[in-house]
Amino acid sequence: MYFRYILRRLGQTVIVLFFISILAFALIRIAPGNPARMMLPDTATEEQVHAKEMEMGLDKPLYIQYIKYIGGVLRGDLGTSASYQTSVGSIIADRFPATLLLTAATILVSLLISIPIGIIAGIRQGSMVDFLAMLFALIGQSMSTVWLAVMMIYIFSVKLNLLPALGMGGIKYLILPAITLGYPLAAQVTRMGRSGMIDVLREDYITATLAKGIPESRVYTKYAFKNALIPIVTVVGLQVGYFLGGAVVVETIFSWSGVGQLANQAVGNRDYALVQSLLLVIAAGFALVNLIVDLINAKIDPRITLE
Amino acid sequence: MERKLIFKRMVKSKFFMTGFLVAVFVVIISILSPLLANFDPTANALVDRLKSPGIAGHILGTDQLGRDIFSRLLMGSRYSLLIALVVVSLAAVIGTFLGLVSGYFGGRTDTLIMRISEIFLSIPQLILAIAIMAMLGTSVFNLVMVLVITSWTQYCKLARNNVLVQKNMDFVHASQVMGAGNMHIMLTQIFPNITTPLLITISQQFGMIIMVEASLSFLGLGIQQPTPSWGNMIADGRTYLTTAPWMVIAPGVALMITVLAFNFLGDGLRDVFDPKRT
Amino acid sequence: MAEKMENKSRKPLLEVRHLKKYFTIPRKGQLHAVDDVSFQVYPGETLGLVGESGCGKSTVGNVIMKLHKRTEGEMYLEGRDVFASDADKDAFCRKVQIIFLDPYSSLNPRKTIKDILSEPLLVQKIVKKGPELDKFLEELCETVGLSQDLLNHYPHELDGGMRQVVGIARALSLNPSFIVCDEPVSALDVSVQAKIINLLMDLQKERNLSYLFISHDLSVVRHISNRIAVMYLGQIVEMADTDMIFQNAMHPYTIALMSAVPKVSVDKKVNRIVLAGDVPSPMNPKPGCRFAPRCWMACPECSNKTPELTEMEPGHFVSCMYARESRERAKTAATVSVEKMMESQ
Amino acid sequence: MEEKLLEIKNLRVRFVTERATADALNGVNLTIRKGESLGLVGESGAGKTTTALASLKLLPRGGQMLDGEIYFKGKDVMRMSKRELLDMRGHRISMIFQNPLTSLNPVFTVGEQIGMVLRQHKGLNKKQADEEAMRLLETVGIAGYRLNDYPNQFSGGMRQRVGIAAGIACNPELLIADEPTTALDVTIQAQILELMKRLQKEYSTSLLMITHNLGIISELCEKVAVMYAGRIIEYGTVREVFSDPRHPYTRGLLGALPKLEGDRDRLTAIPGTVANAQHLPEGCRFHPRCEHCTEECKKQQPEMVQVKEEHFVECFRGGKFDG
Repeated sequence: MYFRYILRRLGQTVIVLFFISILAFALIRIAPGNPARMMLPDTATEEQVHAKEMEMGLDKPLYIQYIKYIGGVLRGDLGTSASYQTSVGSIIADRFPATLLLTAATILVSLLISIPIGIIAGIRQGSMVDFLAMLFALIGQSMSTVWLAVMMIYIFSVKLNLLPALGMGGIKYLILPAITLGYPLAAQVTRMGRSGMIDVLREDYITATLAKGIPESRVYTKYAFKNALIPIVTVVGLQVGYFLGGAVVVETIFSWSGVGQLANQAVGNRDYALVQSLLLVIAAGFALVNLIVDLINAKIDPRITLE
Repeated sequence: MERKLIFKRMVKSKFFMTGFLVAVFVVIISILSPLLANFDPTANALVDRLKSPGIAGHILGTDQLGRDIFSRLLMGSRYSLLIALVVVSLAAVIGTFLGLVSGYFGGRTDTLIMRISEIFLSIPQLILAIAIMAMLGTSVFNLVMVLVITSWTQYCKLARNNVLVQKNMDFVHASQVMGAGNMHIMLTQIFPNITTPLLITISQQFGMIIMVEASLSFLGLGIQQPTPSWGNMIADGRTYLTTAPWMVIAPGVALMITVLAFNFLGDGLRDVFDPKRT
Repeated sequence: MAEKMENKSRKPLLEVRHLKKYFTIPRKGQLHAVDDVSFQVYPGETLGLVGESGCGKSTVGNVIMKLHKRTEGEMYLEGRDVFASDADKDAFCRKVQIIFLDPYSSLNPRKTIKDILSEPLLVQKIVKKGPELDKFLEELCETVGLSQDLLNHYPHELDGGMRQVVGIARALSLNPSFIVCDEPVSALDVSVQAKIINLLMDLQKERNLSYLFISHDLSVVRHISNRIAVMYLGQIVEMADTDMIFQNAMHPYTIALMSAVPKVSVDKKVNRIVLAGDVPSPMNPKPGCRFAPRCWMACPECSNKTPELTEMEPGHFVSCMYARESRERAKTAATVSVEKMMESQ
Repeated sequence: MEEKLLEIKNLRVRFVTERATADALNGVNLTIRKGESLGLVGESGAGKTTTALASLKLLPRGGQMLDGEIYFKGKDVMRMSKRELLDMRGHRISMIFQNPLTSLNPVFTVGEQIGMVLRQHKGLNKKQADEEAMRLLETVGIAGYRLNDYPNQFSGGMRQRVGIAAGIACNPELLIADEPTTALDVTIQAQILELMKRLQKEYSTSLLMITHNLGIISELCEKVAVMYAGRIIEYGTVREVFSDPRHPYTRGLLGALPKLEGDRDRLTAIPGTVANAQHLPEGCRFHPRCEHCTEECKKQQPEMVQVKEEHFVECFRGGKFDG
């Protein structure tokens, strides 16, 4: 059952990736101006542009152009960056580990903090703990990444001089960007954990479990917890979208040389080949995260695979 | 639900009342901003650059070009709120309509609309916005369009999920068997029942759009200088963080308060209308 | 109460012939919700349609109301083909109406009772808004015994029984001659249920209404119906006059169903035939008798040959090859053992 | 007389919500003796489930016990220590819930949901609990190998059997069944009723059967208590109460029921609507609907009076109505 679900979900992911590739492909073509010129540095000569036009097959029908494009992508050929003058693939590969480190560490820490807070707030609905948790969550939800990032630097680097503001290095460098990036996610997860727990505790099966003489502490930590985890995992999947967007801002502000910073630089340099590929890579990463999230959810909730 | 009860809950809900009052305050301020601004927000005055708050009538100081931050803040609020208003209205109308149609008729229409919205949902909002803005170039029109394109799916999904529940309700069947048309049923029977979740989403999206717009403007892809926006004001101030922190703090606080107000409002509404609450 | 009708001499009001409704379930196949059902309902008569959940009884009602598209089959109202391309759809709406199971979901929570009751009149353009409509509603309220003060209230302010009265009033507002009653009392408490049943029966007498009364509750169906059709997995397995079916049930399913109902009696002896297993789903049914896998008198033959609905005595139709033996064999049929229960899974 | 197993004295429970205050129970007195099977009958909102949950000290959010005492085998439930309470729940008293679709946790296997009781109360380890759970499943007519299946893989009837298996796992002294067949089809209900009859014989457990279905009571129970608006208004042996109902409400209930045999007379509906727990009438709570109502009924709460050796009724007129 689970295996079949994995297959089905993989199939869906492939379809999503297909549509994303179409979107990335279309992006260059709906933009005003000559697509071939857009893929080249501003200094390119007419001959170079003409050669690029031929290479992209601009004289051929759109579907042939797409096949050429997707063929290249599948072979790992993402084109040449106009500003860096090297292959887009290698640039992205260079920057990728930094982003992976930042995002993975951030997600992990924010989940470890927010899930317990949310669950406890749900159990103690209406208490002071609950109110504070909700306040924490609402403020987090309302924190613009831009503002939070700059404030973090101002307080912890400029005023208190505790942590480095810019660049990469040891764990010290990770703290500020991680908090900035992780707080909104933690806020959403806290909310979901709370409302998930509240919903679960209203269910008949929880009353039934209590009526079986199982101690409350175990009902919460073992039985209700598993049910409450389902909406939490789902919301993490959805939030990763905002999260990746936030990474562009955070990496830019904290000079974290990852994929997000690269995206901002590419836009600034009008390096459209790079922008196009980054869109593809980030969306693919997002699709992958969603796949993992769904597989985890299906492991927790047997109803998903049974239906 | 009973109107009396809703009113009672509204008044009692701290989140709702705070959000509501602050949101109204912010909106009024931004409407009155031309009257309140005491300087021309775009006029450079290099002699007065980087003045700290309170000096020479500059309530919140000046920026690196000597422009009055208070006036820029007020004008920026107009842009932020107006863009959010236009974007949310357009996205809500388009998304809700498509969601209603999709859920009500089902079949191929549904599949088509759902596929399209899935594509948009499969790309992180800000990333897609950045890519499109980079390709199309920066203008207010493009900015609004990009924000609509990346946010209509929220309403579409919401409307569709609700319609799927509502259309199997017997009161909808009752309308069908008395010979009522589809439009009549969709608009008079189903729509009134999804206004509550819609209202909650709109209010939360309002805050969200303001934040996304700020991020885009910060990255130089939104509102362009010299037109003030909270996002590009923070971007400006970033380099002067050590010498003129007010350049960042003023727009940042304004941004936070505004977004917080709309989120409080949305959350309060959710709480007020929660059918499961006893 | 229910006088015997001389059906033969009269023309049916509504006739359904070989009605089929299949749902296509992705990756699973065809769900035969209604599979070749035929019956007639005569003016002023109540036909009870009884069966367990999933037997297709509500689907029959929904197809009649055109809430579902039929897969196959014909339907005639006063002799006219309802599915014909030139059929008058509005005329059908006015003649045929429905009362729903759930008095909560059948009334739009955002509308007042007045809105709800006037909707059919306005949609069908029978009256315009204004004093004419008010007078119409006044009469309607009087007919069903609804206080007019309630017109400005919202559904949630009414209790279940009152809501069901509103549902009945709405169905009556177009002055129909045929009403599908889809489990109208199943969600109600006993004391309220009696009130609604009495109201339905009074209205029938006053207005010579015909009912298709769909229910899972045998005793309610017995009380209100002139004739009864028993459904199992999308088919009618037995159909006869109410007294006939209760005194002389012939289909093994009907017999088991009747014995399954707990009776209010001081005498504790129950001779019950317990059916093993659950009602199977009507997904891609195999040929042969659909009841055979659960039947307490099934023979190997039953899973091969499909029984036809045959007239065993005048007006009594049964779809079982061993219908003549069933009553005799029921006396000795034993309760199923735990082992058999497990096998049937 | 056998030993008193569960004794409820003058139980009053109130639910306070934002909307209103509802008096769910208004002085319930009820006793269940060892080996007895008692049916608790009444319409929705009469307070049947609240009575059961209160006995386990499991009132839902917003529920307050205003007054009264509950004794389980002579011990005050409200003063029990945590350990005693846990030992009572699921071990001495177990409960079967109304809706089998919502009363089993969808993300745990049925084996876990039966096993948790055994591990908690019998100190079994995982393996022993599994073996015992398998045996219990077979007792209720489900193949043991389905131990590791999830609730969604079972039909409603089978899920209720799982609920029953968990209920009898520790061989409780009292089994509370809260409308166990209401959500099920008639033929499936018959299976469950037959199963419960068999278990009643095998386990000699006392039974509190909560239902609105008078037929089920007459099949499974010896004693019956009729509830209306949070009070027991008639109590006695099933034979007595059903053949000679004394309270006007019980009479109305029996008259309102369409029958499977005999003539099909017009049903006698009880006038008015079920008493609203938010605005209960003064005096006898049934008086606004009673055709024999007197001035006394409107002002005073009647006491339970004995009309026969095993038949009690809460009515001023003792259920004697001429004409």
